[in-house]
Amino acid sequence: MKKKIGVYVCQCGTNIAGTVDVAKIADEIATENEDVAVCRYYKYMCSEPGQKLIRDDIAEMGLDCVVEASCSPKMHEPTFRNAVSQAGMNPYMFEMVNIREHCSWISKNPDLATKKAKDLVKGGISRVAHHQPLQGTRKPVTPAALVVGGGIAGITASLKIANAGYQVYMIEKDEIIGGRMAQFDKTFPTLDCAGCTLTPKTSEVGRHPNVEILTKSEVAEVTGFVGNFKVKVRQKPRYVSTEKCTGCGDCQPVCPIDITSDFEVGLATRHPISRPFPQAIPNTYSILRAGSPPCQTACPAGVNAVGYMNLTGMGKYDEALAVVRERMPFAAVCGRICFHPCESVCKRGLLDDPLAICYTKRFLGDRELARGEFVHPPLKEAKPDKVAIVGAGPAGLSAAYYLAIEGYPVTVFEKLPVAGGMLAVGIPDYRLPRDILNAEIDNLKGMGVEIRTGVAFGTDVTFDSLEAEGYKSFFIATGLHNSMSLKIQGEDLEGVVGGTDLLRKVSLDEPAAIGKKVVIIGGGNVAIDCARSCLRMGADEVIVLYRRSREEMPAWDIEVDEAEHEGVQFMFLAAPTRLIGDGKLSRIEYIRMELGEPDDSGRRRPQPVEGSETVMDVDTVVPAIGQASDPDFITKLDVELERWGTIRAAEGTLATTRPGVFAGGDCALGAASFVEAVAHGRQAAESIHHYLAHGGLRPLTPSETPMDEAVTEDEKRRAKPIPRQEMPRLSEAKRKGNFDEVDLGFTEEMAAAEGRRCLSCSLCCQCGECVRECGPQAIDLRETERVRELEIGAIVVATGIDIFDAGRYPEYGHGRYPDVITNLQFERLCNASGPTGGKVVRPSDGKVPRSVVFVQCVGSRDRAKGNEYCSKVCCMISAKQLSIFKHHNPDGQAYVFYIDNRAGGKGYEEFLRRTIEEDEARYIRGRVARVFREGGRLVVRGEDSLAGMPVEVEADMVVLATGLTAQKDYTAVARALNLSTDQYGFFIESHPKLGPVETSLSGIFLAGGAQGPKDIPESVAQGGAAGAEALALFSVGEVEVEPTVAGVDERLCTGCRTCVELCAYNAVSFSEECKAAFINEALCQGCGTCAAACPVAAIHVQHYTPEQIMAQIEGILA
Amino acid sequence: MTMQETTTFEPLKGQDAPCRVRVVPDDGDQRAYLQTTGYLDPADLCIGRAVEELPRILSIRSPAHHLAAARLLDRLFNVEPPDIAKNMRNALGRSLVLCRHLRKLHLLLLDPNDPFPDHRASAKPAGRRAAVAHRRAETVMHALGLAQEAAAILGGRSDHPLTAIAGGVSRFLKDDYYQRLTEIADACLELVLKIEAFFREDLLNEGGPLHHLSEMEIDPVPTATATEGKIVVKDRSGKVVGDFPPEKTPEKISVRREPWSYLPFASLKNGAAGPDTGEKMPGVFLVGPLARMDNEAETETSETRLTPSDACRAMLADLIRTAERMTDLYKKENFVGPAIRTVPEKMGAEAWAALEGPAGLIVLGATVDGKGIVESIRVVDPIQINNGVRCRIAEAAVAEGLAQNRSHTDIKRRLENSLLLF
Amino acid sequence: MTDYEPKIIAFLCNWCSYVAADAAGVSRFQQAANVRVIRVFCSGMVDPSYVLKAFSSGADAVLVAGCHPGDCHYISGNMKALRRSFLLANLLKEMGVDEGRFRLEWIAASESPRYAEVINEMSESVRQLGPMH
Amino acid sequence: MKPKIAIVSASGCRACETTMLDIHYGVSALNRWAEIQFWPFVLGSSMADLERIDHLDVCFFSGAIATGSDRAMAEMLRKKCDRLVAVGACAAYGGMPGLKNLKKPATAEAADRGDLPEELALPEQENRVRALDGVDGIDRVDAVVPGCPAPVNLVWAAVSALVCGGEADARITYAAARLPEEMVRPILSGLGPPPGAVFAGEKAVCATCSRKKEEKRFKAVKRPYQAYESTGRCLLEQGLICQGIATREGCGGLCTGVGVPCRGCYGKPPATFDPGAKMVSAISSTFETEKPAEIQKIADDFVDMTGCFYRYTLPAQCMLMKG
Repeated sequence: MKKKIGVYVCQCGTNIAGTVDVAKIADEIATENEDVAVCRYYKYMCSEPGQKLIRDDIAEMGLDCVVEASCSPKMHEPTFRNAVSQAGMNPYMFEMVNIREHCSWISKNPDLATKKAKDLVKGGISRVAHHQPLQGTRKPVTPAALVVGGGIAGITASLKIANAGYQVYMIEKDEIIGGRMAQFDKTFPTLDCAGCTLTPKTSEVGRHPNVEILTKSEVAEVTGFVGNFKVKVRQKPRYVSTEKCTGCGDCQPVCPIDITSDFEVGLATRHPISRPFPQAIPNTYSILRAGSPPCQTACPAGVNAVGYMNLTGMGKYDEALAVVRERMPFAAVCGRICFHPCESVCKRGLLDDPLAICYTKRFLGDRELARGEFVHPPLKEAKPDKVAIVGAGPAGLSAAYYLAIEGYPVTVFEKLPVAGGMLAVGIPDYRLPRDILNAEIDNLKGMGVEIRTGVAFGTDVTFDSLEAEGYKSFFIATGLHNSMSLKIQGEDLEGVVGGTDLLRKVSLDEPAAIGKKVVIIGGGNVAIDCARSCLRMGADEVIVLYRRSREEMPAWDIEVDEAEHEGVQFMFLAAPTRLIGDGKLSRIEYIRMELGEPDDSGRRRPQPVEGSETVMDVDTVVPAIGQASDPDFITKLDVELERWGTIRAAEGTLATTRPGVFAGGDCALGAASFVEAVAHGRQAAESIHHYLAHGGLRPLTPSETPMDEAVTEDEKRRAKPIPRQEMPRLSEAKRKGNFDEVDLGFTEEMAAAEGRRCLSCSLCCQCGECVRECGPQAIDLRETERVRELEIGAIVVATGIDIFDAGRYPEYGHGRYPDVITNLQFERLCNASGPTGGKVVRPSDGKVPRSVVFVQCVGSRDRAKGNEYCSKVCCMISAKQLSIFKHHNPDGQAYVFYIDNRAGGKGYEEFLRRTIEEDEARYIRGRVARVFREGGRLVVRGEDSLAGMPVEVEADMVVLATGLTAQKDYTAVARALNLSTDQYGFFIESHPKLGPVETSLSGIFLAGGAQGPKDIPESVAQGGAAGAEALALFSVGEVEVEPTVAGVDERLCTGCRTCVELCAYNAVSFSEECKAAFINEALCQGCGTCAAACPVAAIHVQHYTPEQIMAQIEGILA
Repeated sequence: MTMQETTTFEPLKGQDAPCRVRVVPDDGDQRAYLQTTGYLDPADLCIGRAVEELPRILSIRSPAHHLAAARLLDRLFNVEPPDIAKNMRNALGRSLVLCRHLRKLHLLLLDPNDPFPDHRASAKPAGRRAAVAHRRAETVMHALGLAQEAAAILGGRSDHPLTAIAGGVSRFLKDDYYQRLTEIADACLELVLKIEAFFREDLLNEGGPLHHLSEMEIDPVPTATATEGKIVVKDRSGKVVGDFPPEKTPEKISVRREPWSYLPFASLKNGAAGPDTGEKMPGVFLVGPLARMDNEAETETSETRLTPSDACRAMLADLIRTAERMTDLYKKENFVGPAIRTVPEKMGAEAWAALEGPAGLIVLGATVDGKGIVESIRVVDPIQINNGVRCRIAEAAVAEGLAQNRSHTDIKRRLENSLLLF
Repeated sequence: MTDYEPKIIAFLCNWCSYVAADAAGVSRFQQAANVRVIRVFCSGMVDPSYVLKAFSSGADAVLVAGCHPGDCHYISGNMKALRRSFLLANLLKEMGVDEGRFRLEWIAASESPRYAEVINEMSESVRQLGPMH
Repeated sequence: MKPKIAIVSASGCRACETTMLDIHYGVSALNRWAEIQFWPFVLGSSMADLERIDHLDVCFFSGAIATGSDRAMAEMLRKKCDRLVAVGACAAYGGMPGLKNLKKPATAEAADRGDLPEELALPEQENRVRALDGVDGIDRVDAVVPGCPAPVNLVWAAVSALVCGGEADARITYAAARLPEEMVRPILSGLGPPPGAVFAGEKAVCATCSRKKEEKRFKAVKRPYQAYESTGRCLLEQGLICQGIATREGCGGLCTGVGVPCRGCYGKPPATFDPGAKMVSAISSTFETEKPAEIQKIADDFVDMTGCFYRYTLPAQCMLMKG
């Protein structure tokens, strides 16, 4: 049936009529197609009389649909849709054709433009004939706003919304709100103090009941649509609770770390725990931490090395030992035998040498042992449940220590006559003297831990017998004490002693028949210890046979070097094939090897060389190729085992398959290190405590995110010029024939020196000084990162601006000469709470500058540097700053190199005039070429384009008026909110004139510098406007959702499922019962991807159906 | 019917391609031209297509072309289909023979003025002769229905089959089909014997309505068949004079066009089948049931004359032979095996294949580019080959009709019936 | 050939290239008047059938413009357009449509100068190619 | 009074016409329902007979318009009969003869007449093969029975709907099961199908195809001569180019059931514009990769798309080559 169409062509003053012959189009259209009931043209269709034309025609002629040819639909489509709906026509029976931006404005050739405009109108007419009346759905609006950014724009928007009674969540990246303005001293043109205008606002926001401020947080993800956003916010920890902290500031002076302050723009340093200025909101302190430092991340036990090194540097040895003991109970033992992974990743190592973390820990442990004390955290109140620990090795003892602190009665059962496990029987005395070990073990006994040696678990006691005695939980820490067999002929001959057995015999002073010539098989630490022990037990010749080459040896380099110094010979690429002798070992046959392809562990697999067997006389052979668990003991435990015969223990909780039984250390890990065993002990203790207190397994808390490894400029500045301390050692001669300790240990001065070398790269080193100092106990260093989910109705993006990096103009010398500063740094100089307390002095020598040169447009209006726009505010900033400078020293002289003085605001020009007349500032029109030092003073060479000649000005201080740029992390915000940005990174507003605070996404608004460089009045105005937009949404209470979503025609859909995979919002699913695709309208965004892909065209997006678009194509090309 | 102006016999019933016979005065004499007015050139359809599509494209020329094209693909990819696939293809071929011959016989039996007598509905006595004729047409249609069902089971559908693909057949048969196929084979044999009987006794014999078919005759022509993939040529007397592989076809058989017919003529190059006898169209030869029949020489045919009734008898003999072979081929064990297809690895550049279809010898040759697109195709099939013989039959029928001064419609009927059989 | 004015249909995505087109108009960049714009919500909404419809209805060239990969308002709509463009180009080549007549371009909201340049360059190259049929 | 019908075949392979013969045998005597006035293939009726007939009720027309005589017959039949039915893909969409249009439209090769007497002249070859439906002399056919060849059951549905006025025996219910709702009701009530009705389903072949559909993720093209699973999973999902997703259903997935990919002989589904464009759109949207180089590699493996997507529908539905 024919549709009655009304066509209206707008002249838009001369914008369209200037090139497009609107009259000609109007009457040609009226004559050419018959279903056009009326075709008019008018000067301003979007004006009230224009819209009235349409409304009257609809009423009188009963038009079915209307085509409007004028400007872009993005501008006036809503206007005309309202006009037609007021006249009773469904708004979707309207089609808008853009003949201004796409026709009249882009062409100088009138008839081509007219032809194009007419084609587009014809396209619109044939499209509108296929339009269907549609009704949008109404969805409720969540009456809560999210303001991203706590600057002046964000604060204004938040106050507008909160004062209207709606909930506001303000998200701020820094520790305080206030944004850039907080750093200013005075504001132009009225010279009133920035602080005085800002702080009332920030405190009002601070204590406003409807506003919740989330500092140190950023938007992670936004889903949903206008009025129904779901926002995920990631909040970094402040470590100081905002309720308890009174802001007294006692904690600040005791903090040992000094870092450069971003708030002071590099002019001063601050402590990680600090508050930028007294009136800051939130008024409490907060701690800046870059994340888990590399050394702490690398340490299996997670010992806070940065903490205790800095404390040692300050001479606070007891506190340092307390920090160590949080994660490592046996400081003295660890300081001697740990393989110190922390030192290999220490950032100081990238500058000169890493810190001697391990040896310093030994000094702390030895100092306490020397005093005979044992300081440990107070034992908690005793608990009834008894815990049995099997094996008194490092894992068992560390579990005993931590359980004792928790207050559990602990009994440790040890098969051998001595406690200490591998520490006692695996590591010879010259590395770990027996008395140090026993002292540390006795400390445990002092805590009430009962250690029963000579009791074999499985034979003397079993699970059942101990359960009968009231033991509720068990920890298996039996380690790996058997040495792997060589599996070659003659291994059972007399004179063949296993590696671990030899060390055990030596430690327990049992007779170990060692011949004159000893051959050790293997390349690990056990082999090296056996070799050095045999030398000390009188062997003349000790040869270590290893089947790979030197690089692949698993033993630590320092150990191998020491062995070589002591005379141990090494035979690489050799492996034993036969041990010859009748009853008693006499000769060993070995074969040459060569390295082939790397195996899956990455080490090159050795292959024997045929026919290279050689025979050698030998008295004793010591196979030390790996440790294994005691087979009959492990199998009797009836817990599940891993492939290599170690006990299967769950990651993190260390629970075995038998409830209440936990396992850790070498017996679960396989041959591992002392520090890993201690770490397992602590984890087992936590699991047992949780198991006994609550039952079941403890939840694993995520560890702190590690910081990045690159060395920053700030860290380089903090590196004190102290070389690494050398560990004094016993001379080779004195080592012969005895087991005295080789390393002699650090003195107090050496440890303190090492402590002061630390860069404290994680900023706050969690040393705990501030915790001890804080009266109201407001500081909790255990706080972790949190993600919060918010239901939000409207979002205001007020992320503000950043300052152009003046270093990109090397010719101006910023960073090379200390007296060349940016205008933000000058602002800090004038600020009373700034680094110089408000006195304008030269950063280099603190003298009062007599002549100051301001250089304008640094990083603005400069296409070469990629910032072509004008930053609007720097001319006025320089004018204000030079007048402040004149107040401070009236006889000073200010020069300003400018291109065009931009003073567009209210009272701006008058203020500028005054600086020129009263403050006698000399304005020189021209760009500056170079700033250089000559004869002790800075010289600014530029040109005076009015005089047409170069000019040089001597200056005590140079201030660069750096331009405003978008925030460095704008891409993260853009991606999270799905907003588009221009090439500089400023967010794109929906229309430069009509919608400066709206974006193309309904429900998301912009305010302040995020939308482009502007001054404070404009930011405040935009903040208010954005607030009003949000309030409009909340007051209406519901929002109409566009009906342009996709729908499936069941009659045509064949169920071929092409569409199901395509939807990014998985709004499309295949329903089995009605054998057709199903689209969930709430999720569908109407992008039409599935409609285009549907092979039978069964899916249509309302208002963008194929029928309509085909008709439009036909209309245009007809 | 007078001699002077041209007469046209149009349209001719039951012909595959639309054709007509124009009789033109030729200085006192008459010349009859058999003109084919519409023709689908396979080159238009196949050039530019992917080569593996040939079996389904060429199947519109005749169902047998589907099997010939499948064999062409086997040669191109040089794969040997597994035995059960060969059996399934042969089984389909057998049923296609039945379908084609029974369709021709049914058209032969159609009563010119009442092709669809409806004995059940109309009350008036149809007369004994009409009733008998209808029952005979009924048996032929019954046999044709069964043959079509067999072709549908084996080939996907009876008219444009689908299942023969490169390297074998596209799928196994369902279980209950095997039993159905054996039933069809037995029923077909029984029906075909009955049909052959009443054709021989009632129709083709002395007083029979189709006796007129033996009146017109042409002199015998060489024949050609495809046996075991080679093309065997026999001279007029039926003696084998030579055989050549399909690749040699361009040297042995030439295809040329005449201005007065869209349908090209395929003829043996001179010397291929004995000395040139100087007829109007040299090298005419014959394929089809007649060509196949000689080597068995079951029925008595005078080797001096060639009449449509000989062709009809040859077709009936062919029917019986095929039906017998079907009974032993349509058994479950022939169609059950591990694989129905050997997957081709690499593709050649050119291939030729020959197949003995129901209507006679089909030779296909194709060249392919790197991506497997058909660059050129040569098709030599019964439609083109028998064109020459059919022209001669048409001339003989018109001449005999004029000689005996028969009416226009009478000549037209004989013409149609005789052309139908070649 | 001088008075031959090619007719080019351009499918512009509502969030990026249509905004760029408006901005190009607002900043008065001079563009050839051969391009007729059809606004679609995403370049993924452009069905190859529309491109064929345009060519068969008399268009001499078709341009589909969408957001840069990663910037799509609907997350991956432009990726679907990218996938279709290659196969559609092959189909059009087989049907005798010259290479330069169908183009897929990424034009961000801020790249209005690039939009004008693409329009002018495309109009010129299609003018060289001459009328479609 | 029995309706007068004509059954005619233009250029094509006559398989659709033999289907009519099979109907006669399979169903019941055709002339119980109708009076066959013009059927050259079986009755030998000539063009002169056609001129004599003044009015026909229904004409079943199969075969494409490739020569002058086809066009003349088609125009005359259109004038003389109330309902013109296009039977088979050739009449409906141009069928395989339409592939001839892919070559440059050769001017009608004038046969080298030489001394040929005028009356032996053959009918002119059309420069383009056209479908019956939409050839300029005939604006729109009244009904279409698609398929190559047109299946017996749908032809019988058309015959019983148009000729038997709904009293046909139970067979119609079998055919009706495949036809869309809107067509079956008027047929059963004797009114005959709505004008321009297509005797086939409305969905695509996938609706009735017996193969299992899991997820459409297109990794690489696989040619039918390569190895693929002949039973079970959907052929397109295995990489074969099967046009079942963009072809009207009615055949019940006959080809895919037999393990060979569909080639679209039932024409494009009702709501689409161009089958080739829809195949390109549907398959390429589900390409596995998003890297341009890899997409290009997959796209270049699609060979002879025009010959494959428009095999049976080039003259009627290939919008760019239709001319």
